[in-house]
Amino acid sequence: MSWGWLIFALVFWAAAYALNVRLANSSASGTRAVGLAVPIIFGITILVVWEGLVRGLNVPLVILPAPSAIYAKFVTSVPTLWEDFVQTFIKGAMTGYIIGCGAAFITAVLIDRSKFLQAGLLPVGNFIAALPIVGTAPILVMWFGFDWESKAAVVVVMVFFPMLVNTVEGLAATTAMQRDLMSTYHASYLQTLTKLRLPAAMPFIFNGLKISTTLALIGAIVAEFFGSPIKGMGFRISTEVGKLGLDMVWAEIAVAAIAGSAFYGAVALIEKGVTFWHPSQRG
Amino acid sequence: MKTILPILTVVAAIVAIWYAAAIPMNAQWAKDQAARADTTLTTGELVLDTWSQERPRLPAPHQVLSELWDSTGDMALNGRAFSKRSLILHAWYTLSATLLGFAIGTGLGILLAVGIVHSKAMDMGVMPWAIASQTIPILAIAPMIIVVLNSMGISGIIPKAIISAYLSFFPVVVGMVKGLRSPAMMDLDLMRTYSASRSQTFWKLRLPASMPYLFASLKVGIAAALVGTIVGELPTGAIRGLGARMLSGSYYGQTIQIWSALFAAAILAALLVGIIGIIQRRSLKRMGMAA
Amino acid sequence: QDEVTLQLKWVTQAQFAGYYVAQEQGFYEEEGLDVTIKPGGPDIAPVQVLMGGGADVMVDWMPSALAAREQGAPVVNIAQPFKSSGMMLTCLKETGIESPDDFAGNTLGVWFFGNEYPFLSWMSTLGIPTEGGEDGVEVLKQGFNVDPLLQKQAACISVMTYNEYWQIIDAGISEDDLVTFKYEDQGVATLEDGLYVLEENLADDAFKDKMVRFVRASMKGWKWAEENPEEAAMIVLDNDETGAQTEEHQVRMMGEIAKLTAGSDGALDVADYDRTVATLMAGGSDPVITKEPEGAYTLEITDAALQ
Amino acid sequence: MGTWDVTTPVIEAKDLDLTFQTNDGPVHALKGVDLGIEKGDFVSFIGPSGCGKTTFLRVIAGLEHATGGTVTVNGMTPDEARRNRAYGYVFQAAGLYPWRTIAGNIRLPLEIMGIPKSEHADRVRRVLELVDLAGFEKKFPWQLSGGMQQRASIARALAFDADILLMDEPFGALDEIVRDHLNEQLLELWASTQKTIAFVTHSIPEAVYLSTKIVVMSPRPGRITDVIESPLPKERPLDIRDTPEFLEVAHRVREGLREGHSYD
Amino acid sequence: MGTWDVTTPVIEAKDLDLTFQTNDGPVHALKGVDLGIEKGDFVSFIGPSGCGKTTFLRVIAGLEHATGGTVTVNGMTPDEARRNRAYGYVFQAAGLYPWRTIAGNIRLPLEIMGIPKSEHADRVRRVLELVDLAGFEKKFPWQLSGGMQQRASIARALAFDADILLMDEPFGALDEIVRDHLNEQLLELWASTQKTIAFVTHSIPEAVYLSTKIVVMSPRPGRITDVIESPLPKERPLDIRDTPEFLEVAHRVREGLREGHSYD
Ligand SMILES: Nc1ncnc2c1ncn2[C@@H]1O[C@H](COP(=O)(O)OP(=O)(O)OP(=O)(O)O)[C@@H](O)[C@H]1O
Ligand SMILES: Nc1ncnc2c1ncn2[C@@H]1O[C@H](COP(=O)(O)OP(=O)(O)OP(=O)(O)O)[C@@H](O)[C@H]1O
Ligand SMILES: Cc1ncc(C[n+]2csc(CCO)c2C)c(N)n1
Ligand SMILES: [Mg+2]
Ligand SMILES: [Mg+2]
Repeated sequence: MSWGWLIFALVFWAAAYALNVRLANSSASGTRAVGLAVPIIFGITILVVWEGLVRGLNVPLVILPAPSAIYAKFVTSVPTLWEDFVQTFIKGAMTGYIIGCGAAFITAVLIDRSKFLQAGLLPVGNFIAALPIVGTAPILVMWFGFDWESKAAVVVVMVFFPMLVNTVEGLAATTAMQRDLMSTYHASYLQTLTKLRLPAAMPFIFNGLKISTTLALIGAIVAEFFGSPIKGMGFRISTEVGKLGLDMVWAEIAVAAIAGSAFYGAVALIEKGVTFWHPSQRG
Repeated sequence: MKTILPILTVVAAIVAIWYAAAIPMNAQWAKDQAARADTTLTTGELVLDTWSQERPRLPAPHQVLSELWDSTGDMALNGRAFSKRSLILHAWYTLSATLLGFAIGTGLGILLAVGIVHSKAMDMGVMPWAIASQTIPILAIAPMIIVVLNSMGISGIIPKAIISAYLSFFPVVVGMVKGLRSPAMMDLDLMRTYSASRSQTFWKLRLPASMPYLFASLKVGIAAALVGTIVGELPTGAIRGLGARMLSGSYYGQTIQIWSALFAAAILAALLVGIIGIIQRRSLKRMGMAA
Repeated sequence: QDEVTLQLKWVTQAQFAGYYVAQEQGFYEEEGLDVTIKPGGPDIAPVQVLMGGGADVMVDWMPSALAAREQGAPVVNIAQPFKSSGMMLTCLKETGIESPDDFAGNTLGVWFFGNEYPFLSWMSTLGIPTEGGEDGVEVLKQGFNVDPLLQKQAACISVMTYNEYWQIIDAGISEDDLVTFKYEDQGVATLEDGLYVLEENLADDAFKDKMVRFVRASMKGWKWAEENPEEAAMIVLDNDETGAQTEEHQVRMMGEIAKLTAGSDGALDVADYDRTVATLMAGGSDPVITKEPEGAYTLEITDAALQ
Repeated sequence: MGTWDVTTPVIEAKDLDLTFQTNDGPVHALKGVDLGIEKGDFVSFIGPSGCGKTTFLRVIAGLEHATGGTVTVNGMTPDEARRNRAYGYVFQAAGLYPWRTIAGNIRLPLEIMGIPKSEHADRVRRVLELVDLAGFEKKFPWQLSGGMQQRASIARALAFDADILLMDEPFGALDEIVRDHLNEQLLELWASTQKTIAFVTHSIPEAVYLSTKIVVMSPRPGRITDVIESPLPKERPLDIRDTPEFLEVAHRVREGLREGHSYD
Repeated sequence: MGTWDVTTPVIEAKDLDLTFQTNDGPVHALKGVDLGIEKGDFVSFIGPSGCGKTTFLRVIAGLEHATGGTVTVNGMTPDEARRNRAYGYVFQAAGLYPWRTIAGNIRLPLEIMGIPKSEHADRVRRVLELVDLAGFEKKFPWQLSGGMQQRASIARALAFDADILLMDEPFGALDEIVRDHLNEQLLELWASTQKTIAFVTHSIPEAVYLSTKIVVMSPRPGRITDVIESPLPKERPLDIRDTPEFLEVAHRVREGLREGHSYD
């Protein structure tokens, strides 16, 4: 054990924490620069503390590599990481996300029209949501083959329910007066949908879309544990764990975290544009 | 009655589609087997065969149900409800870890949401990392979590519950942040005219206003917690719980066993979500929010 | 009583019958040991558990143990209850594959997670690239079961003599419909289930003594299991907490396992070791291990145990 | 109690009852309401808060369904009339959609009723000028004062030319001057288009100034206590409010109202 | 422009400016507003819709922050005053919490201000009687008519005894009779408690009847065009509204208002 590293990590953490609190409460806290700086400082803090702990406690590489080791691996493996990223994120996760969220949205709109279908399908939707990926993935791999199609199918199953629940809830989120107004115009079902219920549902729909971004990535990666071609983030992770290449494992995890956060951020940005009128965006 | 009929209709439709789908899904195998045995099948034989294979690609509903019954009700009737072969016992293992994980996860999620809504530093600093945390494939780090916890002497239900909490806290955070921010400007202004403290504004305005969001997130959260527990059952040696059953089913190619464990998990989840739905209806009614 | 924790490589099954028998028959207790057996699984790297302090001794295959050693995880083989390899590659006859020369252009299912080394060595010995293409083979990461063969997603898949092979048979494909290549027959067999500990622990005499007693009791268990396969299988079943294993399958597995443990008294045969190392290092441009391992095994424990 | 003549009325209520079921017992909002409104009538409803004015308007609009009696609009049920887009409705609260600008909110009924796109800009401009909100097209509702929001919602109801206007306290949040101005504008519009208008107000002078018929209601359960046919001419300059006829009608309305209250 | 004397005012605004930034350019809501309000004053604000009355009240309450000039309340900044719970505020819209019953909504400030539980029931009963809503304790807001909701929100502001009352068109949605009644009640309350009241209204008679001081505002950017000290005595029976003094003041207010409008 080397105390120097441990104490360094502790001091760094305390200092960064104090800095962040000052920044967030400062007059500049509304600015974009501070909005970026705070999470970055937070992240750097985590990395420094991590490095300090790993070095200070002499944690073996096969248990937890230090960020510096992960970074070194990262820069030397960019081509592999890119290939894996395309396979898992672009082909698997994105396809599944679009199909799954789209299907859930359409289902929500369809069953929204019929109380009967709603009463019948929502409980069944609960059912689908609870199908654990551990069970569905082997079946879907058996049905759709080893390549990314089965990963997309797993993602579809995973994102469907959160999206469905949120959309259904959102479509119900209008006030009586807003609906009455539409009645006085004798607006058709479709008009009420496009001009009132969908705009009013947007905050909820984006809730579902945001939750689904992270589910999609996890789903695509985990599904690869159950059979895959010899590329992909999940394949690499499970293979490298077996080889004790923990630095590569964490490099893949870093890619996942960066891609996932960027994906989430993009959806959140669109949300800001679409639901600018909602109190949660104004306040 | 009013709720049962639609569900029955939908279920009936699904069962019908399911039986129909089983035919093309399993036909190839039936034909191959016939070819290997040098016989040909009539259409009727083919259909019957696709519904009764031992290792079908898609087991027929009655196969799943009978396996489910054999490993639950039937065992219970024989007084073996809690034998190792009984799904009831495994469902119980999973349920207990799920409930603990859900409690930890929602507790943490609500706390985080409260912090994020009240502290700018947390909003800016924590939210991006909470998001990043969810993009880390849990199955990849679950073994490490378990190894680390193990070396700290923690084992049993706790590691599973932690993984389950890890998956369930996020939907709760996202939903609750939105919900706690949902009061209109005027509602907040009213609180400001009373010079209400932050905690008063929280308890009397933000929390009640967030109720619809809370329940929506709880429903997603409990389903996520269940999935988390089952995922967590793999790197703990996959010896107990529905996850272990799915895995061993998968390992030995027992499609029907996977499906029945899957169904057990889904039934469990439907029950849990249903319970939250009941609580939701009750409390929204008490709050005058049910229409 | 001294406590020992054993980390298995895979789930509870007759592959590990010797240890469960030693446990149930009281052989460990006789040696003054209190043994905890931890089942493994698809997501458990035994070396990691060992390094993390979660176990004292593990069951692992030599290729992955040696690879781990080169990665800086100093594990040492202290005993080798399995004499021969049970690994095979089995193909559907209808694909037209008759010998390894026909592999090119086909899709082969392979286990990863540290179990891919024997396959990779074999392919590089044959000079077949594993990146696909005309003269190469397309490699699939095979899941837990034999579905890829049944669903015809792969021409050949990896199987063990004692497990997956019989699942294919049980599924209704007869032995006549299959073409099977044993690694043993191809001259690329590597050592399977051995017992490994951390090198630093071997410096401790008390630990060494514990291991001596552990290996002695375990081998007694193995020999008992070889002689009483049916009872051994039942003991395994009793220890299976998932309740998913079947008697028929475990009894048959025990029978096949007995063939692999036969001929081992627990001591590592250095010739086998050398052959394994040679196979692993023969991997052309991308060998599994790059340099001759040193101190990767010790005969001290078995020497003491078998006195 | 209503006094009416023989021509078929545009809106006709016969022995109307409406009871709400609430968590602590039924609320009788309307009881035995009889009323006929002729084409081209301008009918004001006045009565204490909570007497059922809004409820009655909603029944006419087919937004609420009577638990007894009948209503017809143009000889149809309210629902059918609604389906024919027979009326424009101004709610008691503005109820603008927050995701649309003011102009967007006014365009909403035009889009729904399939009025040609080319006319939209023109109509929006015209009604915004009418309610004195020119220049606020691009603002969002929450950027407007309460009265401005109310005016925007009036503009929204005027943008499509319905034959019947149902207006629930449209000028409640406006000052006297704007109110006078809008009163004049509304009278002008009514006179030139022969619309039928049902108008809820709390202001006695406003009711008398605007109406051909004033309906006085009493509280729970809401009943019609008086229907006053206005003796005032169709041409009404603002200073008609100082004439003895005007003051007499106003007095009668006030007396009718007062009866409905327990105090004073 | 304001006329005031030397004693330190309870509320004092000096050269107040407020500009909103919106998606299409800045909106000048208040410009160069000077005003002093003495303890025990009853000040009415009247002015065209959108002229900045609500904004001014919000600045006093510390809900909005001036972009220029200063305001003090009891010698403190509005924020400090707010922290001392110096005032009760009635919003232009009722703003009841939908998950609380009417009684629950009225209890809300009592709970927050830590008023002993034992007093709650009593206070709720008293203020509900004051606004004539006895019997509606257990109803939820959406089960009440618009005017009833507005009255409930007045009751909520009266339930705790703040020294300053800021009321934004509290009686906008009420009929004349209830309005007269509540006007009397409010005057009585004011006389017996020496509260300071700032009151936004659109009704000229109401403003004149209630106030010791009437502030007339002109629209965008909101300015004070006239401050009228009422010559009426403190005792004000309802029929004071027919006296010449009353009519004269009303006339002056109407003239001031008219100036602020472009038309007529
Ligand atoms: N949040 C806001 N953002 C932008 N502009 C605003 C905002 N709030 C008010 N305004 C503008 O400020 C001006 C004054 O508004 P205010 O609500 O004070 O008017 P008011 O005198 O209370 O009118 P009314 O009698 O109709 O209630 C208006 O032109 C309005 O459009
Ligand atoms: N949805 C509802 N559920 C239960 N009661 C209701 C509902 N809507 C209205 N009421 C009750 O019906 C009665 C009449 O209400 P209505 O809104 O028609 O009054 P109003 O005459 O428009 O009053 P105001 O002038 O205050 O707007 C009231 O006592 C009210 O409490
Ligand atoms: C994902 C996965 N990885 C590896 C193996 C291989 N494996 C580990 S232990 C063992 C002995 C036989 O049961 C075998 C074959 C597998 N089956 N599934
Ligand atoms: Mg009303
Ligand atoms: Mg206002």
